Amino acid sequence: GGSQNVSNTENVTNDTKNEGGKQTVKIAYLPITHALPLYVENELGQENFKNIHIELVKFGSWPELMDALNTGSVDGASVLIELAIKAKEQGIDLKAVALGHRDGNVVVVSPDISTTSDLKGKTFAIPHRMSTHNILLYQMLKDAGLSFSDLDIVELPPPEMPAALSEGRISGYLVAEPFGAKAVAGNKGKVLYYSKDLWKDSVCCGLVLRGDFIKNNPAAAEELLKEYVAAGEYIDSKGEKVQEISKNYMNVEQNVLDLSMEWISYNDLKIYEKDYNDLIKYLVEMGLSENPPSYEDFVDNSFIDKVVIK
Amino acid sequence: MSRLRKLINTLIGLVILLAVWQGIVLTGKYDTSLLPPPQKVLHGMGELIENGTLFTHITVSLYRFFAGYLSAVAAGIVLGLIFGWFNKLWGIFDPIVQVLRPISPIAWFPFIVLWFGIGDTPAIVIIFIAAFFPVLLSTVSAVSKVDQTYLKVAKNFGIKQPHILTKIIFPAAFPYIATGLHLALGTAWVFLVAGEMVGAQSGLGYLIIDARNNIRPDLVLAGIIFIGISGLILDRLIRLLENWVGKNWGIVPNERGI
Amino acid sequence: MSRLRKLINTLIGLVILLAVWQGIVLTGKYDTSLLPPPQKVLHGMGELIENGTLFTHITVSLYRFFAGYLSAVAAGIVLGLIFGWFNKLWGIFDPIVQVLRPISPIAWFPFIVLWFGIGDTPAIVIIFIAAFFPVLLSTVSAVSKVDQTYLKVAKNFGIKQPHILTKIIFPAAFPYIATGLHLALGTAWVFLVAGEMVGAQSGLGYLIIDARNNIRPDLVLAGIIFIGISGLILDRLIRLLENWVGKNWGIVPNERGI
Amino acid sequence: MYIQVKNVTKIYNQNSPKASKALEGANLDINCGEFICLLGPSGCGKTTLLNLIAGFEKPTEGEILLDGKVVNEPSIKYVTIFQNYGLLPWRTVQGNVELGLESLGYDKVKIKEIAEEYIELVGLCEFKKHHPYQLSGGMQQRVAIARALAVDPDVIFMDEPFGALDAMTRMKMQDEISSLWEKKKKTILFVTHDIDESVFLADRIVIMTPHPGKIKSIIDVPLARKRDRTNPDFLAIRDKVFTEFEMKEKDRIDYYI
Amino acid sequence: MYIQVKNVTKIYNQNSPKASKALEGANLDINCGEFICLLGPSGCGKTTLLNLIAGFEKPTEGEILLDGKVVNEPSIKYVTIFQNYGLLPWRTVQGNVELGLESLGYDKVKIKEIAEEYIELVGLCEFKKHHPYQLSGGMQQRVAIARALAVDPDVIFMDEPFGALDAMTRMKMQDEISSLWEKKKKTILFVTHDIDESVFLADRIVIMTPHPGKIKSIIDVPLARKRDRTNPDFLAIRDKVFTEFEMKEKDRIDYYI
Ligand SMILES: Nc1ncnc2c1ncn2[C@@H]1O[C@H](COP(=O)(O)OP(=O)(O)OP(=O)(O)O)[C@@H](O)[C@H]1O
Ligand SMILES: Nc1ncnc2c1ncn2[C@@H]1O[C@H](COP(=O)(O)OP(=O)(O)OP(=O)(O)O)[C@@H](O)[C@H]1O
Ligand SMILES: [Mg+2]
Ligand SMILES: [Mg+2]
Repeated sequence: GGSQNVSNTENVTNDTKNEGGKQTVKIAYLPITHALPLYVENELGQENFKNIHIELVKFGSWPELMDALNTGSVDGASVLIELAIKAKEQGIDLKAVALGHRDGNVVVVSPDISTTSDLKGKTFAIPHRMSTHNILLYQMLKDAGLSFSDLDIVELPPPEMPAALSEGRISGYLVAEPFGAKAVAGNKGKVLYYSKDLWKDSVCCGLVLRGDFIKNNPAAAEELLKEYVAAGEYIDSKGEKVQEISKNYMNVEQNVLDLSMEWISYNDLKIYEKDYNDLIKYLVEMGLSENPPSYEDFVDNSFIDKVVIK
Repeated sequence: MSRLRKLINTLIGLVILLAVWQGIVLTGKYDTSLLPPPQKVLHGMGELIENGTLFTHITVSLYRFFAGYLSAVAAGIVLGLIFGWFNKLWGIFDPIVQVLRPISPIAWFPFIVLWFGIGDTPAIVIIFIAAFFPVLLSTVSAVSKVDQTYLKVAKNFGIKQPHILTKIIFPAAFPYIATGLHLALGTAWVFLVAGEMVGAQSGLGYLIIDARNNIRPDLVLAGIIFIGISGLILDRLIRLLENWVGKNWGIVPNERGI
Repeated sequence: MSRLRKLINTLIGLVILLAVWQGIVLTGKYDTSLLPPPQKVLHGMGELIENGTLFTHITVSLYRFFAGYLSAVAAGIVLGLIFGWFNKLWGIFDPIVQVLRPISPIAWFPFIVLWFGIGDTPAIVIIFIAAFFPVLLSTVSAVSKVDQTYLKVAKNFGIKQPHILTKIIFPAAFPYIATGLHLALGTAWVFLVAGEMVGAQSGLGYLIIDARNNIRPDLVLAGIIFIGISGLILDRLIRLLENWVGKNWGIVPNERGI
Repeated sequence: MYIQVKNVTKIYNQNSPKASKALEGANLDINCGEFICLLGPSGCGKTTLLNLIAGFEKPTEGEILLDGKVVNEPSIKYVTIFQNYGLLPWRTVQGNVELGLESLGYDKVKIKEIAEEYIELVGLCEFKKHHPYQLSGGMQQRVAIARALAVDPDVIFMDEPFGALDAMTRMKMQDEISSLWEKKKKTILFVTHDIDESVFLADRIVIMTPHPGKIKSIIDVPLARKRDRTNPDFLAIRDKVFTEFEMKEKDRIDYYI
Repeated sequence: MYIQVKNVTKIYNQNSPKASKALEGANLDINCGEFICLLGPSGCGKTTLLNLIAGFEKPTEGEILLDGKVVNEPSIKYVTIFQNYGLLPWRTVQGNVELGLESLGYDKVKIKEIAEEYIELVGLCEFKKHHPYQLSGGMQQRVAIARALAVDPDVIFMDEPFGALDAMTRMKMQDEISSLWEKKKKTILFVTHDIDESVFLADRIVIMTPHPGKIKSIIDVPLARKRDRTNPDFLAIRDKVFTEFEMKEKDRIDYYI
């Protein structure tokens, strides 16, 4: 299982080093379904690389992952796009080159909740404010004519959410997978909304690379993207090894995994301007960002365009 | 004179710290959006003070801290007195405590949420855990170190339980317990940040985590400074308690400063 | 006899712990997928031992721990001796240390990653930070508590620096320093989990965090148990050191057990 | 006989490899109101004998009777003053003197009254609100004496009470305890290893020797009170005690200094 | 005169509110090879005077000459034996005795040789690998003496060296130091508050009184060695010292016990 994965390449440094003449590209991730293309790429795409070798660096939570990305300890990451936007806004040179997935977030609520308005006055958890989950929640409340002040919103580490729901500490949550599926599969919660119902083509996790990496290694970035996109397509085509790979990276029960895979898709991982601008609009409207980077500044489609058009 | 000296020393220390910090920033080796210069942090601190959130954060944190710390003190002392007195019982619980003690409160997160939910309680529980073991262990060892003469005196003068515990053991052990309280205070305060990671929406620890999420290293540093200063003040306060104990218990005030 | 007694006590303690745990599970109040029963955790432990990953986790963690702890010990003792001897210098650095000390290593994460990257180094640095302050402070206070008589003897017998430091101050202060080392060991071990949060791909702390992210409370508990037991063993080892010091330094072995 | 020590042997940690015989075959009879000094070098079992009579320890062999009853446990009727006074440092002088009275069931006013009476007796009125550490060794000793006397015991046991005082202060305290004894006529068992002190204080001196602890001989001190340390009769008895020790100890003492 | 104390006054913490006059106008001349005892109750400035002569403190007024030179700092030629022996607990007996020799620049073999010679002198051969805590008080004291003698000093200062020993051991040690002195003929300054001890040891007894510390008088002890504590001449001088104290101290002593 993933938790038993012991990497022997422990010394991760700022410099991209060479392994067997290939350039090592370090990509940070959290063990969630949203980073599945990375796992598949790492397992299946590795042999197709000519000049690079990717090394995945697992993190326990977003803040540490962002610390590593911001300081250049890794070359890129599959990360909540909002966090990358925020970092960019603060002056850190990052570029989003692809999505992590499409859709796949669900609003999980306890069995006694059947509509949004039932959540009034209840406690509801999101991973933190700078997330698509917060925006989805915002939209959901707006649809029901409610606002944040009608709920008690808490920011909670995702792994604690299923337990919190199960114990009735919260009445619902909205978070990356497979934490939503965990509660649903265990019959502790049910799906109130799918993200696509709330915000079509929502942008959630993205593959983000450091600007200096792209500038200095455009060819590497292109190779990376090529296999990344291929991995996404492989997953969506229900490739036979997907099950096994995902079990290796996320040590969760089979039924949980199956469920979360039902909600998510990985084809067409390009970040479109409209979707990005929707996101920006939300961020500004919700006061989460004052001066978000423009599409041109932040999104770099040059690689994905090359590899997809091929 | 000595007060003035101390103030001057503190100021010199502060200046050195700021100079080193500014120096590192000036080398230009690190992006200022990752390592902000002092004035930016000062500005951030000002911001927090002005909009009044700092006050809320500090009061909330202090509330949680004292709730956790004081209940740990109460539980630790009571259990410590019992275990210290009933040696055999301690023989059984000692191994349990010794195995539980070295475990980071962070590791307990999943179970803390399971049992205590989110918000104030887990923060209080984590601070409780951090403070409980030092208090318990120092109380047990304090009781075991109580001068046998006092017990003999008590026996001689016909003092019976529970008075032996209240009139003799507890006061005799208290100076050592107070050292344990001091130690526990420091340890517990360090875990404030960890405690406020589980669903807290305010507090100094939350402030830091939130600043991290918003990639605002200036606010992280501001939070660090506030935590450091508050910790220092708490430390001085408990040192006053210790000195008071020393004075009223007939011991030379200890200068260990641990 | 006494060894046997201890073993029996430990076993009784273990049985009680398991009984309580099993009891809570049996109430059915908590889902077993959130609070696994002992046998499931035992199974998880077995799994880790069998596939050999446990051994790797432990060695990696111990390597990081000792790298951080031992360098903190070296730095803390050397600086402590210097600060303890040059009182004026300490007057200036004391406030800095007192403000830095109560800050959680977690709060330093953004800067630790900035300066030390990810992987082994930040873990070592965090353990270093956790161990450094107790060692430093206990050394400074140990030096300040060195019996003036020893210094007078040194002066009388014409002993000059650096021999006063090596022949008198250090050995005279060492028993207190050893207590500081014990304290620091416990504190530092607790921060192993925090240390292994920054990009580490192995280690006991990583094991716990990863199990938590994978919602595998059985493995979290297995990790907790391994950490607790390793911490206990480390504690016993340093206690041996302390007793050795006590014996060779002519002090009654201290039973504080803090 | 008021106190009877009948063929008492005490072995610590019996049935263990580190068993040690602290006292062997001790026989001693003490009259009511007598002032007895136990005199001997370190390790000769003085404290052990005292603890046995006071009830803190049980004899391994033999029997001890106090006022006709076998001694089983300490009692407030027989108060011990310990080597380091045994004052509670967290209580004031007044609080310390009140300690024994509290378990006698008096009401608060009475307790305060009695305590003050005894504090006055030892001349510490001014210091009754002080803590022990604020007092000199001699004053602390007087507090311990006041505390013991306050519960009006029949016997007072004192274990090297003046051991920590300097020689001058010590003499002063010897004067005081001597005149207190004359006033109150308690039975006193007093441990010391100072020959002059024993001659100055005792009605009878019990001379003990170590390895194992034994009562070697008992010397009468038929001197009138108040005694003069430079008086020839005093010196004659002092001489006698000296001889008693120097005779057999001389060649042995080398080994356990 | 070998040691000259000229009108020496010592005030601690001068120019501060807690200034205290520890010694006032002390005058004292000591011959080479003399055994001098400083005798007086606690706080009379004995330790202060000793520290001044040994160079650990500087006089506030007056001057101290040692062998014709003004004393400024301690020197290995004048060794002090401290109240609690000042042994380094982490060194063995041998290591402690070697301590002073190490800074005299001898080579290792020589150091070991000398140390062993002096350990033998005080009869501790068997214990040379022991640590101080494994020794009795008397044995520790002998280690301190061996350590002091090993560096072959001209003067030895001893501050209540036998204060922590029980009375019997104390007498034995007095015998020993007395015969060592006769053998080595060092100048010795010996602080004590035990009258018998000073009469037994000293060529001259310097009697001091407190509030503030002063030299009250100096008593010659023209007794032959080895002295007998029960000899009438001995007792006569003891008597004289007693009188010296009891005359003026009697009414005062109450206040500082
Ligand atoms: N609790 C104890 N356990 C074991 N041995 C003991 C105990 N108390 C005393 N002893 C031993 O018994 C012997 C007599 O001790 P005791 O304390 O009665 O002597 P003492 O005459 O009072 O000596 P001192 O003058 O040093 O107080 C000593 O050898 C001592 O080591
Ligand atoms: N370092 C010091 N600072 C301030 N006052 C001191 C110091 N050393 C001694 N004194 C004071 O000077 C006086 C004389 O002290 P000193 O130690 O010389 O007396 P002593 O005769 O050696 O007494 P004792 O028999 O108790 O050792 C005392 O009042 C003491 O409080
Ligand atoms: Mg005794
Ligand atoms: Mg003195």
